[in-house]
Amino acid sequence: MNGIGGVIAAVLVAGAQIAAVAVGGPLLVGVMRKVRCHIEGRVGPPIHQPLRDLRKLFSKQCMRPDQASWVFGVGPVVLVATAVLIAAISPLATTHPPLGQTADFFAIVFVLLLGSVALALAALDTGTPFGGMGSSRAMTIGALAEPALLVAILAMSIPAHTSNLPALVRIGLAHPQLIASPERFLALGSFLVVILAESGRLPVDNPSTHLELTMIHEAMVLEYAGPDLGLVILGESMRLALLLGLLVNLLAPWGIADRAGAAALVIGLGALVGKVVVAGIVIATFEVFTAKLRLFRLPELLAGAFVLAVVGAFTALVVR
Amino acid sequence: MSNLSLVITAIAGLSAAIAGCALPAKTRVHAAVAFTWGACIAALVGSLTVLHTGHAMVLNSSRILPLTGVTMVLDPLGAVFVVVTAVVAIASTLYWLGYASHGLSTRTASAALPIFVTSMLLVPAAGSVATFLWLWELMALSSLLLVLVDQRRREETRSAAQWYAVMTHVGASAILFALVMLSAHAGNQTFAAIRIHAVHLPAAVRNTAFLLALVGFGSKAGAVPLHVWLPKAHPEAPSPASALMSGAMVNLGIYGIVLVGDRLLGGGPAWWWLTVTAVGVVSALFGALHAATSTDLKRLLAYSTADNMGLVLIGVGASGLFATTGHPAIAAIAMVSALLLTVNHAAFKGSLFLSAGSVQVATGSRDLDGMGGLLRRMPITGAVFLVGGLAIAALPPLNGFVGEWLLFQSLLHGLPTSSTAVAIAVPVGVAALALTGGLTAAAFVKAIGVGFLGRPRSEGAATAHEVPRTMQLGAALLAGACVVLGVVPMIVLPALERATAAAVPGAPAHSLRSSVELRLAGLQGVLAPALLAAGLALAFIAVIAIRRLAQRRSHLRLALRRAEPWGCGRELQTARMQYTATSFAEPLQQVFDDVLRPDRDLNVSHLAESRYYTEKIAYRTSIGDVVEHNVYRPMIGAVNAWGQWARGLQNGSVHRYLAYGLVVLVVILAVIV
Amino acid sequence: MSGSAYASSLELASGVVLVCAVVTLWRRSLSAIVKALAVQGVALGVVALILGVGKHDGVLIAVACLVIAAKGVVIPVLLGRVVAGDPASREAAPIVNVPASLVGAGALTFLAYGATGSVVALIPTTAGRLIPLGFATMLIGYFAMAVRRKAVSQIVGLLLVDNGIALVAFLATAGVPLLVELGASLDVLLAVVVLRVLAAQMWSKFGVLDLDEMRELHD
Amino acid sequence: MEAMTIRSILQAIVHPRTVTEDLGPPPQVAADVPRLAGSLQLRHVDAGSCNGCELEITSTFGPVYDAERFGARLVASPRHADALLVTGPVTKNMVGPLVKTFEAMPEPRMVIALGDCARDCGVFRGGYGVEGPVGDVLPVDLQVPGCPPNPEAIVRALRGLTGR
Repeated sequence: MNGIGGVIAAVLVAGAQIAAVAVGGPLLVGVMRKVRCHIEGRVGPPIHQPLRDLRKLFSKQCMRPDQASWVFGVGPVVLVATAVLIAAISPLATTHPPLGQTADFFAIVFVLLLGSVALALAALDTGTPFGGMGSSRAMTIGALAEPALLVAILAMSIPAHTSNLPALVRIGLAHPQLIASPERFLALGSFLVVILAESGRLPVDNPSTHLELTMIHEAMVLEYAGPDLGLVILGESMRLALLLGLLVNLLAPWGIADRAGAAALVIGLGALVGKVVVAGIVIATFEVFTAKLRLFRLPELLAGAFVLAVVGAFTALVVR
Repeated sequence: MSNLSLVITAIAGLSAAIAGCALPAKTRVHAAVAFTWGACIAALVGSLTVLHTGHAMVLNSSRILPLTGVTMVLDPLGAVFVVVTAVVAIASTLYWLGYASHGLSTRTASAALPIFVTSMLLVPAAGSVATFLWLWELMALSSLLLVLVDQRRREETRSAAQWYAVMTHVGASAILFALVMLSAHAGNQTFAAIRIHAVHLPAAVRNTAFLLALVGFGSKAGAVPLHVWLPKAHPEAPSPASALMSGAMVNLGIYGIVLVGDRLLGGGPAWWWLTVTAVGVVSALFGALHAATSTDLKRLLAYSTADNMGLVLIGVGASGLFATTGHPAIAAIAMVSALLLTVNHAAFKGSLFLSAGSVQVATGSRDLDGMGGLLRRMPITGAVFLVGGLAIAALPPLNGFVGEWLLFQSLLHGLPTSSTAVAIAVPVGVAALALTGGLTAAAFVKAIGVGFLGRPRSEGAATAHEVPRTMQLGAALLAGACVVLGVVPMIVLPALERATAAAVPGAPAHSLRSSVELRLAGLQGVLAPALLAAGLALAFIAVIAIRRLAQRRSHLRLALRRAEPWGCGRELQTARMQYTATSFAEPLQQVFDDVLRPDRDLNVSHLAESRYYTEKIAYRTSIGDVVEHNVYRPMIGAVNAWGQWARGLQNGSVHRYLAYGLVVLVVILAVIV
Repeated sequence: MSGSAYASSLELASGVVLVCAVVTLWRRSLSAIVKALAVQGVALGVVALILGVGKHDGVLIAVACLVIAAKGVVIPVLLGRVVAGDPASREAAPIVNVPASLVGAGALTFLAYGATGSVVALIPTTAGRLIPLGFATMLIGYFAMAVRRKAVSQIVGLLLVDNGIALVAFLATAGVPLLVELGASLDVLLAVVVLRVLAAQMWSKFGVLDLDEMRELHD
Repeated sequence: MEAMTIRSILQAIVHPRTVTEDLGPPPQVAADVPRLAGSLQLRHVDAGSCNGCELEITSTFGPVYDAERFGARLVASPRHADALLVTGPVTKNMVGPLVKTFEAMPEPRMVIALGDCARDCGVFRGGYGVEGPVGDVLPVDLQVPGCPPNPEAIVRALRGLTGR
């Protein structure tokens, strides 16, 4: 598999994973919206509605604030680019993704952080109060979520002696007792809370709110129109799908392609889509029954996630 | 040949100083810069040969210093710091060429800066206690002169210089005690002799020496309880000087701790390194928190220096801890990560301070609340600050990320360990690393966003225009270093490994097999920064291409339209409606309220006629430094009170003085009886 | 001179020196104090003379004559001229009243004896036993300087200290080499001249020779 | 509603007993309407209405009429919107903000005048505070008569734009 053959295979795998995430992200959002509507007792938009919105957005006119610099335009592109890179190198459909050996969990988290920082900077460039408010709150929540995230990674990496993501998934596949261990559940619990915080879902932020003063993520993108807005929505949904994909593969890696080969890849993709859809449904159901937390109750939520991760880390230390 | 380089450095530096104060105003700065570059290049050549060959360079001559003679030993560990200082010095002096017309061309300044640079180049090369202390004092005094450069214009410069002078010399005296105590026991004041005798020193001496060195060098590095001078002195110093102080001088504090802790005393009990780690954690969190909530640009940078030095101290502490619990390989990686963090910090902090100086020159103020829209008006300085800000926030394509990744790996791989101290220290260290990263990211999004993006909030920012080319070039040089170190850290790592082998006892020579990737020897930790950067660039280009394709494919070709930003249909959208640095940091300030303890005062003035109608409401909030407020102010108060009481003794009556003499005489005689 | 006569005359002379020191503390009028100082100077010279004769040491005799001349005659005359110029020649109320200062002098003498116990043991000669007297004179002189207000009595106190030291020097070393004595005398002479000038200045500036006026200079 | 057990939630997800009415096939899309292909973002602006039309809009997007299933969605910012849903006669104070909101929308953009007030000031015609109908201020593409217009009419109008 080395040499040219290896490179082509790697490009194919990367392409498959990127396509899966690029199309799967909006579909996942559509599914979650559909589930909310069904529980609310209405039919709701079709699952592929987000794709329709994206197609329409890309054909609309692009608008920029008159005094904004080039950072405003670059923000959404960096957001999507980071999501594309992570989709290419992280173990979604296969445990041997291209550049897999460099897909360190720590590196992936910081590449995603680059995306959110780019968006926050672009929001500040608009020169409107909403941009400033959104980026200030997003960075505050990001800062408070970091400890929970990194200590969760630490907790998961201790028993596996590595923080390399494909290796973590491979070890999870090979030794199921590692997955059933308490530190994996505690770490993934705090990882889930961080995912909800980072992707702006309830209870941290209400994506479908119209009241600017309560927005966190939405306030940053009020200024985007047409293709920029399309990129932002695409980027956000890809990040959500990615993070859920990683969460699912760390929790239940069964079905992921362990060896090379097209058949295994297809099975892997199928398993990925299935698991992520189940996770999406669970989150959507949870969202229907919960309300948005006040901004200054969030530190308690994120501190709780941090404590979960620390307890996970200590159990990993003690149990080993 | 390489011993010669040290001599050339000294001579060039001296001649730069002489040129600085002798020549007339016009050519003074240029001559001083030329000679300083000569000194830096000589030092670079010397230290690079040492790093390449691996063995130290010794030079001693008893003629220069009267009593003790000068011994210079440049070993790989010192060489790393000399290289860093030289690069930052070259960039800062290049910046100084353009900056000179803004008040840094007086005789004292253009003599003090070269001396400051030369002394910092030679401190890591000092081989004996006397030489080290002599150069350390020279560095402290010349930097004090630089802080005092524009004290005539601003009063707080004088008080900052006072704080700086007092705290530097408290630290210097602690270092003096430690080194003198060690050399007394060793009977000979060269570091080599001290290292030999260090083994059979009594534990009490070793502990006190280490603690004194930690206090002395910790205050220089800005560790928290002793950091109070940093946010006062750095903003007041002229920009090239504050870039040198933050980029090079604080590193020497770290060099000192490693020198005394590892090189001279050859490691110590675990509690030493636990204290270093604890100080590192507290400094990191405290610095990051204050950086996130301060609105003065240079004060923000000064606090983030304390925060980065805290991270380095965590690395140093972790390396010592792992060395004591018997993991030399991981101890070596932790030390390499600490050194890499120091090198990275010098690069991005230097460029940040220089571009902050350019912003101050262009807009006339350092207050973030009055800036905005500078990226359009000062494109290159803005871009440099952007690169520096993203680097310090440890974001992937740049060098801050590689340092933090290495530190995280060393903490992680030290974990399955028997000793409970390590088991507790590592998760706490990781949590501190993470929260500091988050807070620094928030601080620098604020600095970049409020400072450079959006609309100008004051007249100064609106009329700002780009600074002269040499100033841009100086800052850009260091920003370029950030990018290069981020994408290809492998060029620096072999040198850092050789320095670690010199510092950490028992460290394997090659702890990182570094090719395109950073592969940790014997461990499962790999990172390929080059591939990551290439991937990002590729993805970036792909997304732009797809976006343009999608737009072209759509049936209506609509041109980009620039319009007034959407403000809920508000009639007048002014720059005052934007978020300022204070409001940006307000959520963080509220979350960490009890640590920051902001003092808020609200006074409502009512109309004369009736109390029901308020005439004016004034709200003012400011964040003081908690440590300064609760630790230093009471101490100063106590000293003043005691001084006041003592004044009473001297009330001018001759009799009282004679009586004192008599009483003392009588007491002594009584004692003899 | 026979042994006992030599010893008794020596004790007498040293006793006179100590008594004069106490007298300066006791008497309030400046002229009386200056006279006591003169007597003490002469007594000191006599002690030196006795020692010189006892040792048949020509140099010591010469020194004794010099001491009598300087301390017994020249300095008191100088001081007398200063006192003459000052109409309020009575010492103002000293800081410590007279009885208290006398008790103090007693305590100081007792202390002197205690402190010089080991020195006396060291020099078993008759002169050696008298050293505490010189020491006591010195302490009393110091006490006088600290207690008295007038410039002149300060000078007298200083001279008492000097005489005490000279006495101890004579008794302990059985004769002070000429050069040392000359040096010491020269210093004292210098001190007196300076104080004389200072007193004159004070006199012309404040009109009164009270040291408390000096306090205004402080703030 | 019976107790929300896990089984009943799963039941609701898989076989939802929705209350939404079936509103028949989509109407024919007019020629000059830009091709939105089933995705219509609306930005609602109340230019002085008595909130009668707002209540109808709420029930249009409620469970019974559920305009979302045809691809219509209310959004927070005109930048994200394709059509401006304007209710009520344009009062003097709302002229400026209404025009600003319209300016803030990217091309291709439409204006929907909802209710009689928007069409011809309805009962408020001649009021001292009324500037005029929406037509006087903005180019109106679609008008929905009724005071207030019932939700079927609104949904039919929206489906006319989305073509679903």
